[in-house]
Amino acid sequence: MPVITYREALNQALREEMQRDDSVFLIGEEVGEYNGAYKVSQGLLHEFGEWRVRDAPIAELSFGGLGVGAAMAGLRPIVEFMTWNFALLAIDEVVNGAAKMYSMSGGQFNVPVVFRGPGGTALQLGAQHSQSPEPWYSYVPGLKVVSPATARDAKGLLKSAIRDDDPVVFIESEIMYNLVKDDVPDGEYLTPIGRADVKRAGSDVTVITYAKMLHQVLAAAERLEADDGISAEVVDLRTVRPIDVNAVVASVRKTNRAVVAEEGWPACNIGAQVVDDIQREAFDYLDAPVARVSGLDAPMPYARNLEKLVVPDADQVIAAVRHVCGRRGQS
Amino acid sequence: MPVITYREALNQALREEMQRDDSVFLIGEEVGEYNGAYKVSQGLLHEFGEWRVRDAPIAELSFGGLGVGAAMAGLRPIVEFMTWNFALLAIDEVVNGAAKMYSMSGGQFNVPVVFRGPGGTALQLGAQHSQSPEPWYSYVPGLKVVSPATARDAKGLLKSAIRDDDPVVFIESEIMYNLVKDDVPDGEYLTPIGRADVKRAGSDVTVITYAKMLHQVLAAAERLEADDGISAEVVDLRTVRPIDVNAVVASVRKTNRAVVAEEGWPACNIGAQVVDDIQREAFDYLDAPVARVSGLDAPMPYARNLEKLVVPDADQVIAAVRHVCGRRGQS
Amino acid sequence: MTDFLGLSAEECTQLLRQMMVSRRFEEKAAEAYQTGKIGGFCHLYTGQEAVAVGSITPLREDDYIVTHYRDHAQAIVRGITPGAVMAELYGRVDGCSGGMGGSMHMFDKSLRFMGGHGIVGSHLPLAIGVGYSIRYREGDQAVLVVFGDSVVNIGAFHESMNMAARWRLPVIFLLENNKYGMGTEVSRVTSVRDLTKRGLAHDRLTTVSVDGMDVLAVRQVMDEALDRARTDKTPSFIEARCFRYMGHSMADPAHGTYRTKEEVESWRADDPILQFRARLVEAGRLTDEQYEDLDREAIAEAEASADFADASPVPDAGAIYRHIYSGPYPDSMTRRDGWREVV
Amino acid sequence: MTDFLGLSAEECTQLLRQMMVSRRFEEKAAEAYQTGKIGGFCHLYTGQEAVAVGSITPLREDDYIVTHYRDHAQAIVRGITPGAVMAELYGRVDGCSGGMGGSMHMFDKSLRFMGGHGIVGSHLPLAIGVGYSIRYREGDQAVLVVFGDSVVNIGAFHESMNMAARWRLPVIFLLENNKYGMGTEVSRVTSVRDLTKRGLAHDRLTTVSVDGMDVLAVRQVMDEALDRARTDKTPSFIEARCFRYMGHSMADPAHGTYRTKEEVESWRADDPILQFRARLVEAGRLTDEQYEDLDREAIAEAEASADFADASPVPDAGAIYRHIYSGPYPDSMTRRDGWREVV
Ligand SMILES: Cc1ncc(C[n+]2csc(CCOP(=O)(O)OP(=O)(O)O)c2C)c(N)n1
Ligand SMILES: Cc1ncc(C[n+]2csc(CCOP(=O)(O)OP(=O)(O)O)c2C)c(N)n1
Ligand SMILES: [Mg+2]
Ligand SMILES: [Mg+2]
Repeated sequence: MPVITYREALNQALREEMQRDDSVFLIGEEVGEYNGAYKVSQGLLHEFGEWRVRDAPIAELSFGGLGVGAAMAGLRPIVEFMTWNFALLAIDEVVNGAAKMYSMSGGQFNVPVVFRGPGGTALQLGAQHSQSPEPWYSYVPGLKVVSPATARDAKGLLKSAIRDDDPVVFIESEIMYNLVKDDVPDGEYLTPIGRADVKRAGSDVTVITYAKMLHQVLAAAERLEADDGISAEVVDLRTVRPIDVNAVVASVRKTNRAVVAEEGWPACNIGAQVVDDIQREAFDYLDAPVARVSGLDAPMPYARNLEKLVVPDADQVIAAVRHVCGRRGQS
Repeated sequence: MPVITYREALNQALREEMQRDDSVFLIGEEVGEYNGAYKVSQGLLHEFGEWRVRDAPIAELSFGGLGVGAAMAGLRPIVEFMTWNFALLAIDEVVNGAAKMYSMSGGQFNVPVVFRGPGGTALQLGAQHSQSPEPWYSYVPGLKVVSPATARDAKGLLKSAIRDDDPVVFIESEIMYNLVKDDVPDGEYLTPIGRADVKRAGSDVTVITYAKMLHQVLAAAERLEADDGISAEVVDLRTVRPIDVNAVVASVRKTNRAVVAEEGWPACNIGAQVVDDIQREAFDYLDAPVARVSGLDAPMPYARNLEKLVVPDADQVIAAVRHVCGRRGQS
Repeated sequence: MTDFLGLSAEECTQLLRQMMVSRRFEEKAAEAYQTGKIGGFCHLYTGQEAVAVGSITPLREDDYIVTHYRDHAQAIVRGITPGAVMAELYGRVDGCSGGMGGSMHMFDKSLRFMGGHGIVGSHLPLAIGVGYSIRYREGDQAVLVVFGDSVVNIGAFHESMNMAARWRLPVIFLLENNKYGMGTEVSRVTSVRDLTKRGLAHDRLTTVSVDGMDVLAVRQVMDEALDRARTDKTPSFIEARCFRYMGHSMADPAHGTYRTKEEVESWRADDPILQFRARLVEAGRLTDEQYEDLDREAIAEAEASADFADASPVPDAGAIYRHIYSGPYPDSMTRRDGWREVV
Repeated sequence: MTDFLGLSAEECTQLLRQMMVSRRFEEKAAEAYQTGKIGGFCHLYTGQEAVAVGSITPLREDDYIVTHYRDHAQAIVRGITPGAVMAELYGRVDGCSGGMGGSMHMFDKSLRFMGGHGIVGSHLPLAIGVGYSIRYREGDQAVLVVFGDSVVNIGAFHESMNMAARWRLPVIFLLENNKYGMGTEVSRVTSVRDLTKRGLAHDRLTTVSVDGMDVLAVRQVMDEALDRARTDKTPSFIEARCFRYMGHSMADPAHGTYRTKEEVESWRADDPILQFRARLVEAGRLTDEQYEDLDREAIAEAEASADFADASPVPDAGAIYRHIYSGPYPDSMTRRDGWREVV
């Protein structure tokens, strides 16, 4: 299997789906002539022309809404937000528009649109450019929220998102575009939305995570095995709405201990929801409270030394796992 | 003590604070000549004139941002959103502007702005006009999020919000404006932001809630006492960011059982965070998993019979309490 | 316009009839609201009928409409039956949105009636999306997007017009300038007296103002706009000067707070229905008896719509989750609040 | 403008000097970026110096500035020391935002320099808020708000101008039209060729276009705009036609992808510093030696700023929570992720 980058995986998914279905088009800032601010759409304008790869003005609200309207008219738009930070300007069209249209119209207008772009922190981009948007969208019925951590999942999930008949919020990562590289099957494949994936099997504790944080968690798991002899099972959610509760619960029922790790702020986030799901469905299996690792509850500072403290890494995962494994079982 | 409505309590708070401090002003749609879409600002234009009570064009993003800019320049703006549904258009100014300015400027520009208006469901307003915005804002460091349930708290908290040196998201309710009436102390008082209030003492189970749902919870508590002999302690959060974790945990450590009830959608919401806080800080005290009551995971249907099913009420609180009280203790 | 834009007497009667049906429908809706059959917000169109009829009747079947929450008349003129509109207001399964939308959210996919939207200005981006899809497929349809005067101050208006003009999207921006956005007279919050000046911010956008009380005048500018949309693919911005007779919604009085009784009455003197009736009578195209017959029919249609609505069942509980996702609803989600049976 | 707007030779030299300091500062910043001293995004101002110097020098001390992320030169011209700006870029405590903001978020409250904002268009609403506060207190200050060409297509631009014009807010909207928003030539996404036409959408707004490579021309239109702001309380919209020599940010090449080397060079031929230098020399107001001295000083200042930044410590961990809320940070929040010690 060829090893490709996360960026290249997304680019392949876009290209393949645009070749397969001529109702698929891409709109966003710099997606065409510039080949994408982060080059995810490299070569697509050249291949598909300007109506299918459209450079938009800086007007997130309205080109976001354009995607919803075009989807109502039967196309399959992919709206690229240069980053999800700017998508806050468009959230009304996502939440009050895309997410509600199908229900509000009594089942007449489903909205097969994909909103995509990088989220989370990159490197010293400061407060306005470093935030994880997942919880905002995961709260909202009508949306699906996907955030893959590997090139393989990125490709398979983006293809699924494009074929999905409902609005999908698809959150990538500036950092992963280049740094994440892994095996991607030859030829066509789809990865199902709504399914978690056990990225590492283990027996002592379940660590639930997604997106960029997966790589910190996997590193932590290796160190825990080596240093502490703790065997951590790593569940990559991949989709954060709907959460694959069954997969999470099955793992926790086996290991009896859990840690949830994510990059975003700590309150009302994905981890809080996972904790709720676990304690509701696996309460009697838990030997310790579920621990959470997250970014600190702070706007992102610019200074590199502070940013390093705010963004969670393998060290905190290790501390949290040690903590939950340090407790004696209750039963 | 005079009994007044929730609306009147807010009106008093606005008037008193505007009289006390001439840097306080109100801006929003219909707040002046029309005396407020829901008459919360009744009489204020007449008393304070147009620079202090400003009718805005329909441009939530920019009059929301105007509030932030005016606060940076030393005023104390109160931005009224006719409803929080429309505030999604302005969320960028709230999140990327108000919430981050103080930190991003290294402590130079704090932003004493209040964003206020009704949230949640009213009666058959349909999908785009019936949603609970609390989780979106509660995720965000830099904000405080307040949502009072009684006239007394509404007045005392709004006054505190106006005097607060940081941005406060203040969420009221169309339904409560008229229907909620209670004793309000004569003369001036402030209710602290960030403190929960035990609205009913009890010993068997803690029900944590806030805003309109409090009244359903109190009704449920009465019925549970009468029908089941279950004594429910009701904790009204009042502030949902920061959550008064100490008060919640203290109550749960006493009752050993907990239910969290709120009106909004079920995922990544306030209740999920409360569950996380409880299980982290009172795990060994819990005799049963924490149960949650919420609105259903659906855009709000217009049809009255369906709306009634989607919005949670006392019946579900009762079912949830019976469920958590039905379990034998573990310890 | 003494030649009635080349329309036959029959066609003119149809225009009149549509205005009359809309009027009687709204009267019936007001009544049903008072008796509690209709809930929520309910924004009536009374007084503005010439705008809906003049702008929607010249559309082809394959053209599109996207509109705001004041949408009953537009739905009916487009061809949704009054019964289906009333049933929607009643929250019943035979409503054009299955009872899920309500007053502000009328939809009919088969008629390319793309809603009924409740967030001011938010449907203009949807409309350019539809316009984009037309150019994408190299069609010659047009999109009519209808909105009120308050929209000229919101960002989406500016952003959407920019894209429509830049990419030559066949979108007709129809501003129903009824002078007020809720209780706010438009000039109190707007930096231009003449709203058409907003069109000057864009090249390739044709802007025109028209008497919105005159159904033929509206129709004429629409014909021209449709021609530009189909041929040049350029957008148009039409201001129709009109007036709503009733309050903003059922909660708002017709006059007394932000506008005077005299102002309402002065507009009523130009009533679009009476005005057009007089013109048709004068031209010998309509008799008083015919008018009375039409009115009886319109009343009967409104009554029948209410009867139809009344007879229609409320949606079953399963409707709550039925159309949130195209696939099955993930059960892990519904397990999160399992205290009531709806699935 | 042979009379140099009545400015003395000394004052003219100051203008030149400020442009030169800005230029040398950006060169130093680019170098420090290459060596990894500066992180994140870094948007240089090289080529646009006449705009910052022409627009900011005529401000009074009690006027306000709100700007976008391309803000180094504006900060320096306003009076933030190059050292404090460079220390901010280095993420150090002596940075003008304490190292918390970075390149895009320069602030100085004492100089009424209200940031440095990173979301395109989002600072225009802030600026009208500041303008509102001035009218509120019946002051005669003005607000200068600076933004790029991409902003003419975003909603906040339209909404903010509407309110500024409607309420007569003393706001000067300064558009730095450097022809490109990132890799997009403005006309590719804009429905008007002449961006000043956007001003036609508002009454009571004075719109003017100026050569942004000519510091005196910019200063002159600013003087007029300031006069209107102070006297009539009316807003102005100024388009300064200019060019950035460098890529959009450090990641973007100066030319080759979306613009040609020739285009960059043709603008460099009009360089604001060389142009003004030549004029001063021609008028006998400056000698070549003086210019060389100024340049040596500018280089020295840039070097010193880097030394200053280098010597400044990084913020302590406590800075993370120190200025999120004015009061103490609620400990219930920090308990939620207690795996590292920062409080
Ligand atoms: C973004 C947004 N802000 C506020 C509202 C509340 N609101 C509903 S209708 C309306 C006035 C609209 O007036 P106009 O556009 O002139 O239309 P008309 O009602 O006159 O037909 C307002 C402010 C809303 N629905 N959406
Ligand atoms: C709302 C928003 N969308 C997109 C971006 C990404 N972005 C940063 S700068 C920029 C281009 C801005 O160009 P212009 O306004 O012309 O200013 P210039 O960089 O030329 O000074 C873009 C698209 C952003 N910061 N904010
Ligand atoms: Mg109106
Ligand atoms: Mg530019």
